[in-house]
Amino acid sequence: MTKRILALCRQAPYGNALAREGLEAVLAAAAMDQVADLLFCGDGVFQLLPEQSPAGIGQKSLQRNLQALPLFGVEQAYVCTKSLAQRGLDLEALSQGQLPLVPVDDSAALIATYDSVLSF
Amino acid sequence: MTKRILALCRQAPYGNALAREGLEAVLAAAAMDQVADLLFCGDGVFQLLPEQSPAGIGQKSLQRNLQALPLFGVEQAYVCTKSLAQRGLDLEALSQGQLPLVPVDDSAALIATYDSVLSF
Amino acid sequence: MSLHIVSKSPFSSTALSDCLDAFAEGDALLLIEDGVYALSGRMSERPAVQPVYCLAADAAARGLQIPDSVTAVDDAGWVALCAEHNPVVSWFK
Amino acid sequence: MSLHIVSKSPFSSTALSDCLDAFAEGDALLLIEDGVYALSGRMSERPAVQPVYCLAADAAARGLQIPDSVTAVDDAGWVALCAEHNPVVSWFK
Amino acid sequence: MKFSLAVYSAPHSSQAAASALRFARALLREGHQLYRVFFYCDGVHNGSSLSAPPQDETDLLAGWQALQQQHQLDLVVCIAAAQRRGVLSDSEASRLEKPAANLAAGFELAGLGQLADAVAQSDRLVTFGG
Amino acid sequence: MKFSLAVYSAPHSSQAAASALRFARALLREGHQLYRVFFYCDGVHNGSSLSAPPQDETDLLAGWQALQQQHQLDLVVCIAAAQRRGVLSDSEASRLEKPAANLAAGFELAGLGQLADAVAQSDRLVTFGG
Repeated sequence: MTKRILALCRQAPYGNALAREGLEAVLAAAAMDQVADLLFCGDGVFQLLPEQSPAGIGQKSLQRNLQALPLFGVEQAYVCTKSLAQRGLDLEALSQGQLPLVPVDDSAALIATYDSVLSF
Repeated sequence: MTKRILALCRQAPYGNALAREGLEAVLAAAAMDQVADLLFCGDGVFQLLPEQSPAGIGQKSLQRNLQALPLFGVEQAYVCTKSLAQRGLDLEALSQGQLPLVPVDDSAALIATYDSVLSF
Repeated sequence: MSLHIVSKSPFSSTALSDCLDAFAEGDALLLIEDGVYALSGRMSERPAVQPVYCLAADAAARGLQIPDSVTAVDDAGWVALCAEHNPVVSWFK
Repeated sequence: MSLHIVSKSPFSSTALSDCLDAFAEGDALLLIEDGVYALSGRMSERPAVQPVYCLAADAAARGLQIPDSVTAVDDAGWVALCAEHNPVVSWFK
Repeated sequence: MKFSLAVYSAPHSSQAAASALRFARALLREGHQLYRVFFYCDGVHNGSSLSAPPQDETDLLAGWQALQQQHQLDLVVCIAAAQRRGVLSDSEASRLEKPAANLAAGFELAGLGQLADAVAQSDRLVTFGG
Repeated sequence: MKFSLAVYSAPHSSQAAASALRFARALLREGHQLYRVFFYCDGVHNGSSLSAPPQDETDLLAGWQALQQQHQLDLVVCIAAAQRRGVLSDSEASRLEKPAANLAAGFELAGLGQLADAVAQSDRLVTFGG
């Protein structure tokens, strides 16, 4: 029986390593046929801003990791609408690329449907 | 010419090492005759709660470090009154011991009087 | 029903408020490490959710009293809460 | 006059609000690292203090536009701000 | 019940590393199984053989090693996170042409797949971070 | 003008370590002096010789070492913070009976007094943490 796994992504990219290492864990799990769903909430929604150019701070763009997700069977990602509203962001303003974003109003109900939650 | 140094202590004790390592830095500086003043603000005011008993979590009490300060020439410590109010705390409820606590309403004006500020 | 474990102070982190936004009827909240500062001052009087647990050792470490509205647990009780709930969701930043 | 350097997001840390509580007339604010998220959304329209600077590289890294009310600086400008102000106060948690 | 733990924090920097060890001890005492402890992010420093806390501070490394011996625990340090942070086994040190190795006895380096496997094989995953 | 830096964050965990290196380069480029960089708290990991970031990530250690050589920088790692976290010189490793040393060339271990001295001797102290 395959477990339903949720990766809860709450960190902004670049300031600390958790956003990057979280996505790397999700990619590694998917490569082993343990496909996790992703929920971006809190500052994690900033991972989805378009046109990130971190070369000037000596980092690689996280958007490459995000865009790699569909290649590993992650077909969509959930985004907490309350977190967007708190930050004055619209779902339409985010970078969708190959990864369709699904707005979630009730993250409690979503979380309750999973067997395991990985926090990043 | 001796510099006026302020240690800005903003971290709660025990959850991370910064509260402890900050006090150790202040003690080491004082031992070298570089006496710093201390300003407790934000969650740093929790360092001053009485009756801390961290043996159950495998840590030493930070209050020993605080009480050692006067032996090294640190005669008082400033406490941000706004931070206390945000946390529902009274200055009288804090642990004064050998280290008298001085309430500060205008931390901006206090900070402006120093040559150097060490953040912890 | 989920167990939400919060380990950061509500006065300097949004971990607790983010957690409460994701808290469903039937879930439980456990305060550990600096998360126990939610017991300080005003926040302790009317907990936003029920039930709320806290690690007794973390509250004692920090000199905090545990109000009647919150249930203190030891390490065995912590394990039991994790065994009784699923998923276990950690809020640590 | 102090230079206050804030490196954490105002949406998940109290670093910026704590800093603003300690901000005096004549001081300057520099946003770096995740501190530049203060430029996002509503907070950018009416800065609580003046002057506000931000590191251009950190804003570009995160895909943020710099509003007219905020002055972008490069690394040389960052050094100049530190040289022009004293003390330099870092707000990083 | 079968538990796995994910530990993201270094000892002596965050309390989370000490909390993880206490939780591991408690669940074993309560008769549960500990399938794996996966050390990730800054948690890889828990596997450093070189940490030397003062005598009057808790030695988490000794604590993990004692528990490992007693219960044959699977203490896995993420190899990619450990490389970035300078926690190397003998073979990694020679492969990367580094002057020394510092992975402590009782710990092993392995890939991120071991985290996914732990999630799949365990009834509960509890994360210690921050 | 004479600067000193205090660095509290490990590379590859927080951006602050990379920010400190960029700031150090910029201030030297602008003709200022860098009296000392003091690595404290998790910042001691900047002085680990064993970190091996992937080829396509920034190698902060190489960056600090190059700057040190070019400008004879004083890169001081706090000895107490480093012991707790497992960053040891040869002499510390043998004194503590540890199996290896990992303090990188260009860095030296010294006491917290060097932070106080840096504050006293410099026009500006800039802290990088979080």
